[in-house]
Amino acid sequence: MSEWTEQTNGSTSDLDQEIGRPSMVLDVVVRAEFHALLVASLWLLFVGHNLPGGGFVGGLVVVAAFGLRLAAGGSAELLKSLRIRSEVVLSLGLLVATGTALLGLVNDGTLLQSRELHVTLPWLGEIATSSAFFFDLGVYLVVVGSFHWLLEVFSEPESEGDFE
Amino acid sequence: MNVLIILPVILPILAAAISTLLKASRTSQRVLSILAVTGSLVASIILLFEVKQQGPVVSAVGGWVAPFGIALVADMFSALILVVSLVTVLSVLVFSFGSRRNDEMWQFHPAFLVLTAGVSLAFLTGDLFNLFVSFEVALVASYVLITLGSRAEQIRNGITYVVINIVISIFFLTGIAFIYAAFGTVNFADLSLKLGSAEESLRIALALLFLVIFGAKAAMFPVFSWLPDSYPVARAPIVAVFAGLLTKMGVYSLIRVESTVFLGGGIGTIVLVLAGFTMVVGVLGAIAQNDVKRILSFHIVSQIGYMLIGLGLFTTAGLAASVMFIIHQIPVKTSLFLVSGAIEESAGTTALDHVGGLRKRLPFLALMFGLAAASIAGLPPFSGFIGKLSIVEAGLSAQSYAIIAVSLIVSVLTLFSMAKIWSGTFWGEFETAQPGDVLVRTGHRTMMGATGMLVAVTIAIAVFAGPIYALCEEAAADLIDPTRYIAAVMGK
Amino acid sequence: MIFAVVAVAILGIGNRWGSRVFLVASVGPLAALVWAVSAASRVGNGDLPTESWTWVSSLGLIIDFRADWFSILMALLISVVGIGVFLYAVSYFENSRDVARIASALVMFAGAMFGLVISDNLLLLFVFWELTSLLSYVLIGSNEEKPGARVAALHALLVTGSGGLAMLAGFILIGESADTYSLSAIVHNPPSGMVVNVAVLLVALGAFTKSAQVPFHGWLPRAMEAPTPVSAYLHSATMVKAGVFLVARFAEPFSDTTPFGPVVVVVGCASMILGGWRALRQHDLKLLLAFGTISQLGLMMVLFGSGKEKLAIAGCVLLIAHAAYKSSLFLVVGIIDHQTHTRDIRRLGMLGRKWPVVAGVAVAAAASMAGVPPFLGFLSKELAFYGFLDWSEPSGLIVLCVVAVASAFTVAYSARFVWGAFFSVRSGRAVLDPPVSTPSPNAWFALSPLVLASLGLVLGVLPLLLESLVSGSVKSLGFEVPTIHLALWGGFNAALALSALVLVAGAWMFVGRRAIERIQARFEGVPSSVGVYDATVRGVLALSGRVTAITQSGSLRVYVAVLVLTMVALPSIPLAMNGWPGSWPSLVDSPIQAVIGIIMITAAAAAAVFHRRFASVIALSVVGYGMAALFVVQGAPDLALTQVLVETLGTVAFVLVIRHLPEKFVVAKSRGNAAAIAVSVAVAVFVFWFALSARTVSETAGPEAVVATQVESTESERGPAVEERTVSEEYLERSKPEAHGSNVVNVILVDFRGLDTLGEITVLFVAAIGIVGLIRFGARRSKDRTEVDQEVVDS
Amino acid sequence: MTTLVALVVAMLYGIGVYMILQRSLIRIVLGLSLLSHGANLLLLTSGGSAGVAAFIGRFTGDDKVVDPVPQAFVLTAIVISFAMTAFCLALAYRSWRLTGNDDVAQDEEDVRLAEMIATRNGKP
Repeated sequence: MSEWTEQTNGSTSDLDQEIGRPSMVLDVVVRAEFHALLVASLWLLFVGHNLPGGGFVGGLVVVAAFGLRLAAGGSAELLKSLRIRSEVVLSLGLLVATGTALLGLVNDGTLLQSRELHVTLPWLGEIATSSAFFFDLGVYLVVVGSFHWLLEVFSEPESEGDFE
Repeated sequence: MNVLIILPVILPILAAAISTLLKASRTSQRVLSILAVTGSLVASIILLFEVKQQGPVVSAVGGWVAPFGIALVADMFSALILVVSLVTVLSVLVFSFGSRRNDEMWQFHPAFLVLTAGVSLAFLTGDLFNLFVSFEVALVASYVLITLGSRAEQIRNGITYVVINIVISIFFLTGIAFIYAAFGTVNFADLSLKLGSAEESLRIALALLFLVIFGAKAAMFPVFSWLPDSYPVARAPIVAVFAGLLTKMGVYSLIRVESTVFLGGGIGTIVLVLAGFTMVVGVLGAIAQNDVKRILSFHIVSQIGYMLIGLGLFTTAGLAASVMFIIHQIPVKTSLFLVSGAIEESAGTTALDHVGGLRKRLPFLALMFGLAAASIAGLPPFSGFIGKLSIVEAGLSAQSYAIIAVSLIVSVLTLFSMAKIWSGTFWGEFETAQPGDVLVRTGHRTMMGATGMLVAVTIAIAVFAGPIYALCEEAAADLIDPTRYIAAVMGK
Repeated sequence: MIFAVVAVAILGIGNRWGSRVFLVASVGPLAALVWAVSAASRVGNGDLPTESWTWVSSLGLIIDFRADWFSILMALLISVVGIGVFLYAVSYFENSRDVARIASALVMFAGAMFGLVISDNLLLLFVFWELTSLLSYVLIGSNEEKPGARVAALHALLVTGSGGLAMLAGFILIGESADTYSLSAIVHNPPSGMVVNVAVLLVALGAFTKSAQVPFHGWLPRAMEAPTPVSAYLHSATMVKAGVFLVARFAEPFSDTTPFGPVVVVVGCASMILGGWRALRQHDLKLLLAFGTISQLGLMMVLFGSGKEKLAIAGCVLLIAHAAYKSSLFLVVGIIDHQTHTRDIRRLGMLGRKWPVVAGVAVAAAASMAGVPPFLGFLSKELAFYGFLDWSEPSGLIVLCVVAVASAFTVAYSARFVWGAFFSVRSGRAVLDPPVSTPSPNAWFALSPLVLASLGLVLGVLPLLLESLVSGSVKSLGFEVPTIHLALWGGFNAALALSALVLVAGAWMFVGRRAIERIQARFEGVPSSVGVYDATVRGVLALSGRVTAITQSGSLRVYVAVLVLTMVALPSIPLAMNGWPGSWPSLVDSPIQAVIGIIMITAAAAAAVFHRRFASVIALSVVGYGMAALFVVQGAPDLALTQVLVETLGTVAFVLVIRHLPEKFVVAKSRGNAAAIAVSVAVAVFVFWFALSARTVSETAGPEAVVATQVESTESERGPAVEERTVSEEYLERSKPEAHGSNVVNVILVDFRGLDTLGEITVLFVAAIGIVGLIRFGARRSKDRTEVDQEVVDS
Repeated sequence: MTTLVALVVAMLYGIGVYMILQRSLIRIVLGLSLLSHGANLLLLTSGGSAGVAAFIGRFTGDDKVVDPVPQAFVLTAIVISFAMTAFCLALAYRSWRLTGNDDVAQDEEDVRLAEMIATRNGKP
């Protein structure tokens, strides 16, 4: 993880030069790493209840992946990295989280009541977790949506002057 | 029926999420906001009745009983303030529909709803860290709202507002760290039990630290200067809801923490001294200003002083008076800001030098202002009089003559500055900041209706002051002696 | 109740009916009259009508109405003068716009005044008291486009308002001592003590401001900016008598045991003299009457405040007489003003020939005021002298002399009024300005003053009519009174002689008015009440400016410094008492912690001193990664992971923003830098100190005694070693079986304390919305604005 | 908590406050970040000193398990303070777009009033 961090840090330092001038080699490497990071983040999300990880960390890893795309290909590349509009992801995340909370309410009258769940995942096998997982999923989506959106607007080229 | 207690928090958040998805359609956003706030209001009213019947209502979130989980608690104090706040929020929302469309960028609705949720959570939570979170929820929404539109003065004074509040929040966190280090818990009821055996000096030190933290949020002397600089730059509906709710959130938390947790804490004299300075400096600031919004902003500060008196006295009558005063202030202050908003929209400015003679053109608005101003100046038979009367009675029976003398002098000065607004805006030669007559736009009736509704609420508070004050006394009794509260929360 | 209905009805009718709304308005006082008469008959039968509703019972605020003779007397004044004024107003406001507002305010005023005199609860009385002040503000300012009217309205409001608040404090103190707010109960069984002494003085203060007594009298002459019917009603006949009413109620129970009586008498004497003296030199007819009112109110204060029954009898008669003559005089001035558009006696004169009826009314009323027989005014003065002669103490003699001198003044200014307005030939001819036009008033216009003035004559001749009312009133004020016989002719006695002397002296003063004017000119420099008020207002404004300039510097740095210092200073007081923490924790957990800590401090310091933005940001990120490292050492892998990621993203965000900004910071001015350093050091010391203290206390509070060596172990064994399970231990135990997760931190986040997390993602959600708005939508703002403005034009 | 950690926390607070007392908004934001770091560290160590991470099954009864509650608090606080930092940066950006620098200006109305008072006092 720390290796990756240095990379991002290094690339942002000369971001001004990088934006709008994507390098071919970097592009390929980044795309490969991007998908690896996505998988890693999902793994973190799923095991979070039992091992280090969870919605926050998982979401942040995806965002780090976005950061890589941004560093490699500028804001155009960043926009391509998420197919759905970021505010939609963001709102859905909040909806999932509050929805989970409300479901508990409907079930037995208490907010955020959790129950045990067993989820079978394609590569990772069966994982024992709880309904709080969905809450964590909401967190994950909010983190992904909001940070992606922020990167989007912070990296936008300036629009022309409105000095007052 | 613990479901009710969570609705005022969860409904607005849910609506905020959907509202963002619906950002293309202003109408559906509006409908959604109204539905969410009305739903919360209905829930809170039912909650109030339940509290009235069976004492503090507690909901252990997730089924984890306190101090293990977060407890949401509605006692009389929180239920009363919640109801009044949500009524106010609803009228401001309606007002905003009539306000200039520029205010209603799509971000307005989600942010406004989140603000509502944050404020509701602050009133309902029984957990110190959760209180911090609720403050952040409300504050970040307020940061968004105060800078909505990105005008130059909004950004400049928004920076002041944001930075000061972040600093306060960080100290809030610091306070929580100290508390947790000393007692290993953040639940109000649990803390209340544990603080009893704590060392006196540490307890007072913590009580004072939280006095400054919440006092700064509430704009108490000497940490108030940020408020009159930052509030006036926001648009009318926004500053109206800030004025009504945000500082009261600080006062609420102050009273809640200092009484339920610190049990009075032995800081009464300091609170009274600060209350006196807050009243005086606030009202002098108001007199020095020449703009309706700024005058009103300074009055927020001044009135905070009144609310602190009851806490300083720390008697049942005193706390009941404070609760009564808060209940009266929320709608009155908000309606005054709504009036100032309507003035701004109709006459182009709220600077006293540039408007005048509006009474003849906008008689209804003048009447609304007159009623609300008389109320805030504490003139009978309006709600402010009941609030003031209860404070004066409580103070005199506790033989705190000095603070009451100060409060009465400040009351005259308040009258003076309200008369100044009246005389400068509604009397005199007709004048506006724009060419021609006052601008009566399509949304005018909506704005007037919302203002009227809120003023009607303040009058209702005056008319039904008897039963309402009885509820305040009940709230105060639970604040002075939190046994019932603790028993309800700890499940004993 | 009726008043409120009528007031609303009038607002509903609005201006369509023009000044005829006053006919509707007079229903209000008419109802009051009917009530007063019926109540009088019940009271006559020994029955005290009372009514009661609770409002806020635990505050003692109860709507208690109670009628006794004295309230009936006041109610009669309010209703009779009210009807007269309302009928008169129909003509007076003939050509004015916007009368409905004035009419409804006047009706509400009548209602408030009526409520005031019949309320039996001190707090309720205060409610009506302040209502009359508020309505007086509205009415004085009804000529809102004149700056003078606005200033006058504010002056009246502030003075009577402040007095009212003092009175409220007094009421509450009395109420607390007596344990009731019921007026009749308090009067019946007055409390005493030091607190009550202060309280009654506060009440007296309220009465003085309301009744325009020295030194608060300045507002009354100013209030003459109001339309004349308003002056006639509020500022002569009714509202200003509220103070007298209150003094009358309080005099008997409190005059013996408290300083109430003497203070009232002294202030009343001063007002009598000053009012009369100032009235002698006024050229404006209304001002002349206003100063006269101050003087007369002073006399009433003395009569009632003395707490002597005979003087109280005189006071009751004077109340009635004054209401009749003063209101009719005001109405006459109104007629003059309305027809000639001036009230200056230097420009008036000889009106008597043109308007004989009006002149007759004026003469009759003025004669009553001057105390000429056979008018009611004479009777009241006679009764007063009679009472004073009975006052055996030497102070009574002094008061008598003062009253006599003041009465002489009254005679003089009454003469001056009549002469100046109606008969002066010289001023009537010496017209500097174009001559005033003098159309004759119609009969309807003159009717009310005529009736009111003739009341003074009729009652003066037949005082029998008043006997039961006056004796009942005096009785209800608490005096033991045998039956009174009121008669105009009391035989040749000292009182009559005094009356005659006063008349002669007054006439002499009138004749010698030039000489008096010369004397008065010498007193020009003496500060007036108005001057004092204006200076006070200026002082408050200047003070507020100065204070605000200090507190409101507008500088964020100052605000932060004040905030932080307050945060540090207040809790330091108790901390200092406790002293520096006795035991210190171990220095470090592990050597690596020390290394990280030193790196972090260095990087933080570097971030502060670097001038290049970029370098500062990088230094900051070093601190952030140091945090993550410390988290690892502490045993918090989740936190460390999050911290690393957040720090990285934060740095990215920083860099993305500062790429737009200049490379270096603007070099800060050295001024204020030392202060900043001092503040920072204070904060650092405070946090260090508090952190250690909080921690120490947690240990001493534990069950085991603290020995320096055990500190570490107690701390680390939070949990198993302590008998009572702590909260965090419970988390460890319940996490797996109940919440089905073994990462306790995560379980806390999403389950045990899920609500915190919900709040947190909401923060993230809104912050994102706001940031996007700030960065993206600011640019489009100017376009939006144009669109909106376009819409406005379209609609 | 150890003395060293307390010292680091105190330094972070001190330097943070110093930076907030500067004119440049970027410096203020940096100061706020330092202050948040200080608060987070303080909060984390309020639960006691270092120990084994709180994973069920990863520690035995003899191990000193670190208090997980403050960790949860700090996690929440980190995210919130990030949101605040980002918001301030956006403000700095907008401020720069509007005024051409990132200095925090004084409130105009306050300055006007203060000047008015100063001139009034200067005259006599």
